Amino acid sequence: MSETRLMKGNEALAEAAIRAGCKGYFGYPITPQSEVVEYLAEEGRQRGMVVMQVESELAAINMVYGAAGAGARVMTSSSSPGISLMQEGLSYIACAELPCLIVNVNRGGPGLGTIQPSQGDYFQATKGGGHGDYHLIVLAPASVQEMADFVYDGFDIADKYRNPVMILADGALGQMMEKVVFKEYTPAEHIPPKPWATVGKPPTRERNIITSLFIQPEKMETINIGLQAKYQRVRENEIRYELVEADDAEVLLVAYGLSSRICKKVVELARQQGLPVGLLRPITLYPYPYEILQELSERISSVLVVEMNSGQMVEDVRLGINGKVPVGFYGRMGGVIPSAEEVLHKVIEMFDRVELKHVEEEYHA
Amino acid sequence: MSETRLMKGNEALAEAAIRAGCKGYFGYPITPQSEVVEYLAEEGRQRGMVVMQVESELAAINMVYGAAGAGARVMTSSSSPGISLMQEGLSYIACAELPCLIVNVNRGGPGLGTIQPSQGDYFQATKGGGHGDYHLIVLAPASVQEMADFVYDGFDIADKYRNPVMILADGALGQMMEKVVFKEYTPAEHIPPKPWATVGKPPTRERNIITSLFIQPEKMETINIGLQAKYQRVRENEIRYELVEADDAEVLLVAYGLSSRICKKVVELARQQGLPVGLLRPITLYPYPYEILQELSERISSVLVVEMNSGQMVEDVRLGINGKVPVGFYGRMGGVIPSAEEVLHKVIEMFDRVELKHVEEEYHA
Amino acid sequence: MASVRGTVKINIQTCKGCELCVEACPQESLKLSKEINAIGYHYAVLVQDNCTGCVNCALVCPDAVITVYRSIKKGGKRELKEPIATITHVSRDIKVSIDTLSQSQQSIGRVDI
Amino acid sequence: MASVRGTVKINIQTCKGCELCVEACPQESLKLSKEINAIGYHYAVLVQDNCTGCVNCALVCPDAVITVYRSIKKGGKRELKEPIATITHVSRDIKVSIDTLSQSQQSIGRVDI
Amino acid sequence: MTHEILFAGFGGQGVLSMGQTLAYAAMTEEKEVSWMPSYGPEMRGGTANCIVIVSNKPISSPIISKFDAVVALNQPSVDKFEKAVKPNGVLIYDSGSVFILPSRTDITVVPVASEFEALKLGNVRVRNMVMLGAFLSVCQVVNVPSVMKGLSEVLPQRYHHLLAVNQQALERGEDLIIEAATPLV
Amino acid sequence: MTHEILFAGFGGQGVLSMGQTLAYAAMTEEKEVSWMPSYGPEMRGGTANCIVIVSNKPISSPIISKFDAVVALNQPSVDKFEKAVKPNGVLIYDSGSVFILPSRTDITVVPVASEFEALKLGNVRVRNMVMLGAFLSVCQVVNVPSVMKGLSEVLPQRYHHLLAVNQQALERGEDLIIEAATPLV
Amino acid sequence: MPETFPLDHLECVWEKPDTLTETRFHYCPGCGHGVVHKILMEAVKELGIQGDTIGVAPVGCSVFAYHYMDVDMQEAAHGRAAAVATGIKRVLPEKYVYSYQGDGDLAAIGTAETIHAANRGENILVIFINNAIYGMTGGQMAPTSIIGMKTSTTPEGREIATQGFPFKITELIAMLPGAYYVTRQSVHTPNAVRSFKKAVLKAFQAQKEKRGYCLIEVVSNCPSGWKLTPVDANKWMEENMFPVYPIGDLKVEGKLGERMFTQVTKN
Amino acid sequence: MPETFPLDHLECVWEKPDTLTETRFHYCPGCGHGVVHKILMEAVKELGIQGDTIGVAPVGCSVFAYHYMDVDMQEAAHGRAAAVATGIKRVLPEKYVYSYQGDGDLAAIGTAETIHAANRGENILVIFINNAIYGMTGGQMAPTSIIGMKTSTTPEGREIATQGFPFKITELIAMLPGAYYVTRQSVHTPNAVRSFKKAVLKAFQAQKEKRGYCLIEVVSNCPSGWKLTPVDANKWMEENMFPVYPIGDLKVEGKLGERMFTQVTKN
Ligand SMILES: Cc1ncc(C[n+]2csc(CCOP(=O)(O)OP(=O)(O)O)c2C)c(N)n1
Ligand SMILES: Cc1ncc(C[n+]2csc(CCOP(=O)(O)OP(=O)(O)O)c2C)c(N)n1
Ligand code: SF4
Ligand code: SF4
Ligand code: SF4
Ligand code: SF4
Ligand code: SF4
Ligand code: SF4
Ligand SMILES: [Mg+2]
Ligand SMILES: [Mg+2]
Repeated sequence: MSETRLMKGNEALAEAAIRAGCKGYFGYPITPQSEVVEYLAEEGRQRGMVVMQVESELAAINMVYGAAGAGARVMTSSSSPGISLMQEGLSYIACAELPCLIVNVNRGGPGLGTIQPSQGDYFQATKGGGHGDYHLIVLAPASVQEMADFVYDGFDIADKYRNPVMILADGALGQMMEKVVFKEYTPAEHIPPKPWATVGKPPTRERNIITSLFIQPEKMETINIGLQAKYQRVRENEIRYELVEADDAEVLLVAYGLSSRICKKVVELARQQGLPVGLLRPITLYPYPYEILQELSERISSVLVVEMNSGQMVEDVRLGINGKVPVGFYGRMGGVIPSAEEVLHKVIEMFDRVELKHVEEEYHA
Repeated sequence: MSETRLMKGNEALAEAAIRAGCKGYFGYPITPQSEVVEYLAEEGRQRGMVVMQVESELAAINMVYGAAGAGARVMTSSSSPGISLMQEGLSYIACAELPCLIVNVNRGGPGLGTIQPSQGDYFQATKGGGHGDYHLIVLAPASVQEMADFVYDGFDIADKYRNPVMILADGALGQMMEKVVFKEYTPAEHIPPKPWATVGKPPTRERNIITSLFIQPEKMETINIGLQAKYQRVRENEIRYELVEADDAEVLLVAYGLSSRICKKVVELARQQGLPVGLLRPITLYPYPYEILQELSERISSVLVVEMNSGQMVEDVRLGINGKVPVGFYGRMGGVIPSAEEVLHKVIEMFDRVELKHVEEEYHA
Repeated sequence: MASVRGTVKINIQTCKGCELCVEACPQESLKLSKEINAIGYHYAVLVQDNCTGCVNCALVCPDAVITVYRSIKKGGKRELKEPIATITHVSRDIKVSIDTLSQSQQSIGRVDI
Repeated sequence: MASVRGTVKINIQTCKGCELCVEACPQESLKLSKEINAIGYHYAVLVQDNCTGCVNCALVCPDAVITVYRSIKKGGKRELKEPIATITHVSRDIKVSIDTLSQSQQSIGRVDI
Repeated sequence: MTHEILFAGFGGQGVLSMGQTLAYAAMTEEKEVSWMPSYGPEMRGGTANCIVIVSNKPISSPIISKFDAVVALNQPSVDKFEKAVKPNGVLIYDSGSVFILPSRTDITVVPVASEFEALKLGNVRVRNMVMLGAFLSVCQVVNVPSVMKGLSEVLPQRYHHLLAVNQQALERGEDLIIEAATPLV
Repeated sequence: MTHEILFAGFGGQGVLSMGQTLAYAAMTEEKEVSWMPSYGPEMRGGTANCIVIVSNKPISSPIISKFDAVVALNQPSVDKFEKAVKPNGVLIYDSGSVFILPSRTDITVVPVASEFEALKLGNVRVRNMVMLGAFLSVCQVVNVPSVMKGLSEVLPQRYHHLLAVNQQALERGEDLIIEAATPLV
Repeated sequence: MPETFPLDHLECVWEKPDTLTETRFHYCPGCGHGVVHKILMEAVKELGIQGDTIGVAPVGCSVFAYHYMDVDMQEAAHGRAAAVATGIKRVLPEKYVYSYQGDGDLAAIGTAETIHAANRGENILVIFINNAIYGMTGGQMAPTSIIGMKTSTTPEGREIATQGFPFKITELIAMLPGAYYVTRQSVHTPNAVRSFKKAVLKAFQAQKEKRGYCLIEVVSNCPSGWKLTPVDANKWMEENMFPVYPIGDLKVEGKLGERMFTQVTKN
Repeated sequence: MPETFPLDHLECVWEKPDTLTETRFHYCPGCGHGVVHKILMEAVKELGIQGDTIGVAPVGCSVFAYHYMDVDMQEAAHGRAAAVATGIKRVLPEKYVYSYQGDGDLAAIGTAETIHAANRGENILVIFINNAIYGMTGGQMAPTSIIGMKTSTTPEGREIATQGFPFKITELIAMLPGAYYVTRQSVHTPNAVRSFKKAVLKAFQAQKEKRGYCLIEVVSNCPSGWKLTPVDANKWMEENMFPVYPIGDLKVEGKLGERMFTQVTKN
């Protein structure tokens, strides 16, 4: 089945969902990800999926809850404002430990904002935009190929930990076309049995209950301890990142998703100029690769975080670096994409400074 | 008008809202804050307020948007799941720069959870549970008196910066009774003119528009730069915290809200045993008092953060301390309140350790 | 004794004394006890042996604590048996005042969420 | 020339050539131009001088680009004037093919949000 | 001086308002005070309790786990909170509802027939005031006149005709302790 | 070798599919490729553009601001993107729509009467293919047969009867450059 | 006590169905939720569909329905039960799926999900307990509270001018073509209970036949919220709620009943 | 061109009202949004209430309504216009407040806010543009899309079995006692436009008299979404949409009209 195709990120993601054995999609149109529901409305339905365009994102996420609780591989997708509407539902899903896939094709906010690509929802995705102590597992693709690949991985991880997984992309990754190869994947080999699912109780077992309500605080704390233990396992096993020319780097760029693509270009350009610049690209945003940052902080002399927001992941980088070397930030907001040249400029500045002690945060003005 | 009364935190907050000239309340019942709408339904209505129990939190926050945009001092209140439902609306309000007051009487999550007090919504409140780069200004009361006082302050700050302010309390602060003195406060002296409000356009001015939509990324970035500049002003002017016996402290406790009350007790108990323990109580959670932490980090030998969650504010403390001294964490989750004794135990352990280098995070098991 | 065609068994430990069965019984066979049970309620008891096994009380009982029996009909005809209803725990006056009742109600009930 | 009781002024720079006014005009006074305007549309023009000033075209025009005039009625009676409608920019055939039209439509329109 | 007290019993026995009354009384005497109810899951057999702290300096934590005095109106409360009394503290309980008696010897244990006495006063609902009277007689946290002031705050206007019987109950509670104390002399 | 190209024009002129066709063609030739559209605010007079990168090694950023070649179908695109052409790069534009001519001298500027030629071919819609043909003739990024393969991917099945005229347009575009080049010799 | 009955002479004509668990209801004395639970589960038992039924509990007093109903169940977020039920039903179309919701849950915060599920003709059963109040959170006004009704958020009684009208969502739903069977019942008398049970059986039958959306509203009491004894509460309900929420079928087999015409005429 | 008209002989009988700004509409050629904007603002001008009117724009193609309508305006989140309008109206009860919403905004994501505003009898005017499609996001199915209609999410045409029925929310709202005036209009012919304008005037008059909630549905076109020329779109609309969404008053002065009975009977 593996074949190369040229597709938009949104379409590749949708195609991968069908191939990953996704049984149900529930969503509501929103730019720049409407291609997901449109592709599935045609292809998915023809290939046996339940594909519903429903009355709102609120309804969609709660249908995901119901269908995931009934043991099906299911997903939804949206973009920033729509994801905000799902926050209550996500907190419920996380607490009830239901595996499912949520896709956020991030656009520029806050508010109605713009439809251009952004990374302004990093905090919401990684720290928990909903209430209470929970975590999504967050995968950040940086290519159309990964838009597809992370669907399989996302579903598998979701099932492994019974936890919602979010693919945090952005408008550009959704809209751009690249080559994509769909790998061999037999859903039946990957989807584990779900004895906890509510599929109708046979006389041979107790009834199954999907709930997030534990009225006694002691019980609720036990539930939370269980969740935290799970997150600990996730932190131990699922951290992923990519290093580019980091071995001899003096200045380390840290960026994910689209901005990591731009930073790769920056590394190329800088190396052409003989500047030892490297890149750390976190692939999982939760769990975050703090350790590698700690490790690298022994070797590098400074860090520049590049984001398409006002500085969100930079906090995680600072937590990882823990004061060892200065951490600078360069960001563009509201749907503007930083160019490799402007980042390079910033990097050169860093090399130029005699004292690299403290690089201030800076917003493009 | 100043008089001493014994009241529940929720009631004191509601009474203060009336006195602060709050013109409209829009809310939906939820434990443990329903007393707010109940008190206002009786007292507020009698004293001329618009008090609406509406169909949902979603409707409520958007009514707040409309009414705030029309120039009125308005508020809503809810508890964790209800606040999650407001995330889209909050992002809109923040971007449209509408002053208003949001009260979260935090309960144990995630999901439906429990109704017991919690601080599990710290991230949501301070990092932005909604999409995009925005910030609420977050005040954390620790007494019934502050539940009242922060209403005036909250409204004033909201008006000053045209920014939504959140009071982040917890179930215990909402339910407990303490003495409260209502200060002299003449709303007319505090509420600034709002020439930007949509109150009907006289021929003498251009029409006013309340919006968060700026379709061109360059324009949207300009809006964001404006917001960030405002947040910078907020960080410069509005940081508040309280220090308790911090001068000679070796171990510094950091806690806010109810857990800071418990930590005050811990300081008392520790001092009785001759242990030099102090407390930093952040009052504004956004903007966060990083500087004082940096300052203190020169003097103290370690920090213990105490929260009623799995460790959220501890990240901000680490960012403030920036690796200078070890930062430990003690938390209880899901509505369980840590006792002074168990925290003290933890503190004693810290003194006992010869090496204070690294205190690991620990959840009560 | 009158012809008994039915009887009820009431789980007096879980009865909440709501009195709805008392209201529903066409035979006035049921009353509330003077005593309270472990969960604080004056429970329902059978106070007459005229129960017809009509099931009304069981249908309206919100706590499903009433089981209803009828004489076994053999050959298409009900076989009438000796009375079998037992009036337990009822010594004096049976009806309790609403005042006390509503007080005891407070000890169980809705969960706030 | 027939008695002219009205006329229209069309802002041809902002007309989007939707043709709804053409449809709405009972007098068949309007047609689309062969030429396109700066925003890419074949705009509406008055092609006959029989306009009655009935306002129909203006009412249905989605872009509010039509202004309608009528002869001033003096002393309760309409004073009929010389024709004043000018047919501009129309050289050949006036009707354009839908194919071209729908293409040009793509250059303006909805905003995605 | 700080007094840390817990009132506990079934919902409907008036434990929350007993605590509130004390809190109001203390406030009247210009003391610092906090009242913290257990709120929520009333389903669990309907137990309720509240913590009252009275002090002449600002109160740190309103939530504590050791108490100078525990006032318990039912068996589960005695079972649960006996161990929460500080050494040399006081445990007062309703003798009519408690059969498994407290066993600690390092605290003062005071049984009070509050329900019985309230019934004698013609209204079982004032049992909490009998209890409160007894408590005050043992612990002297506030004066009875302050309590009466507090009561008129706690009681909704429509119940103010009940103030008299409540006062009687309070005084009866105080007296009970004196009576009980007498034979010990 | 990496080719970084921008196609720009009005919405409806087929700029996005021109880029897509090239991308498909490159893929057919087993090159690395990315196609990044400007999406969204079509209201702004309806300008549209897309960036196509073709390379024989993995492509880092799909979003770049300097191009080896810019293909512009209208005046605003020339105005906006002339400065985005790298030194020694190429700017190809539709001569029928552009009146204010590009002024840079450090780049190769190629006017192509694509609309005119397309009209001659009987279908104004193939103007993008004329342009693409001309572009390929100048820049040799891929071969025309690959482009035809690409086209059959891009065009929905129901338009496959138009493949022939598209091929003609492509070839016409290529020829135009040769013709144009001749007098220069 | 069991010993006192010589049970061998008798046949049991009603007992608690074993589709209810042993757990004691947490509901207040006399609360209609218990009766509805009991009958619903009796129907499930009679139809033999316990193993094929999935229930959805709301947020409201019946939030713990899954403690009592011995079928697979999901607890939905406040107002989202219809969406959750839809999610389940769409991936398990052969199972019986029902939601159980209060008036706050269904007719306030859940309005959109409720109406759209009905409009789509989702093949589910919705049990709607209308007690005209928010029982769980302590007696606040519900969208269905009647005019003049005192609640903790309408201390002076609900008034039309500011709080609007009692919301008759059941009438609206009956209007939707996706709704197949819509009825309003009560459970305060033995006959009412019998009628309610028939309605449940009918609705499950319809679901089996894939007829579409079924809604059973139960006009119910809330003795605690209304501050009345259970007996008085039922009386108050008959006198005050039934005129606003008349009992009976609104739509049967996809056809609107007489009642709906009267409704429309009265309006 | 101005010079070509000897204007002094003529009186102007229709011109663009100055309550519209100079900004050119961004709508596609032939789109009904423009007509509705124009007439709405004409009414505001005629009533002389420009200085007392506050509008609420939705998320949908008309998201930029505030670029064109020269009154104070707020841009609401998708579906929340009725809530935003309520917030405004409650604190400024003497002002005229209207919301302007598409079918996705009003009848999908905004269902609950819409219905509850109507049920409360909020004294506002809601203009509801029903073009049976999501114009703004590129032509996906709307709740009001008709059976068989092809959209980008119903490539085979909307089918009842999985996507449900066209949602006639206007009929539902007419049923609510809080709704005072509910009408369905169109703007595709001169007479339709005249009738629509009367409806707007009537609704503002009702708001002045504090009569409660008014809803004007406009069955409208979306040439781009439907992939038809404007002229053909209007034809398609008459032929296919009017049978499902018949034009006319549903409720006038708080009384349901004939039409509603027919609706109910047909159902
Ligand atoms: C998002 C959210 N908002 C509010 C609540 C609080 N809440 C719990 S139940 C309830 C209303 C219950 O009323 P109803 O649905 O009528 O059920 P009843 O208790 O009357 O049976 C509310 C408002 C919540 N849990 N979640
Ligand atoms: C929360 C949220 N969900 C989805 C969207 C994307 N969105 C914008 S407009 C729209 C639908 C527009 O359709 P309609 O209301 O019918 O208006 P029309 O464009 O047809 O006039 C959608 C789904 C959004 N902006 N916000
Ligand atoms: S079965 Fe009938 S007669 Fe017997 S007790 Fe019950 S209601 Fe009365
Ligand atoms: S109806 Fe049931 S719970 Fe109520 S009194 Fe009778 S037996 Fe007890
Ligand atoms: S209706 Fe208006 S926009 Fe359309 S063609 Fe006529 S003048 Fe032009
Ligand atoms: S005013 Fe009437 S007659 Fe004149 S052009 Fe317009 S529609 Fe035709
Ligand atoms: S509060 Fe009302 S609805 Fe809830 S259990 Fe009690 S009586 Fe029933
Ligand atoms: S997409 Fe449709 S509704 Fe939107 S402007 Fe174009 S024609 Fe109008
Ligand atoms: Mg209810
Ligand atoms: Mg629409």
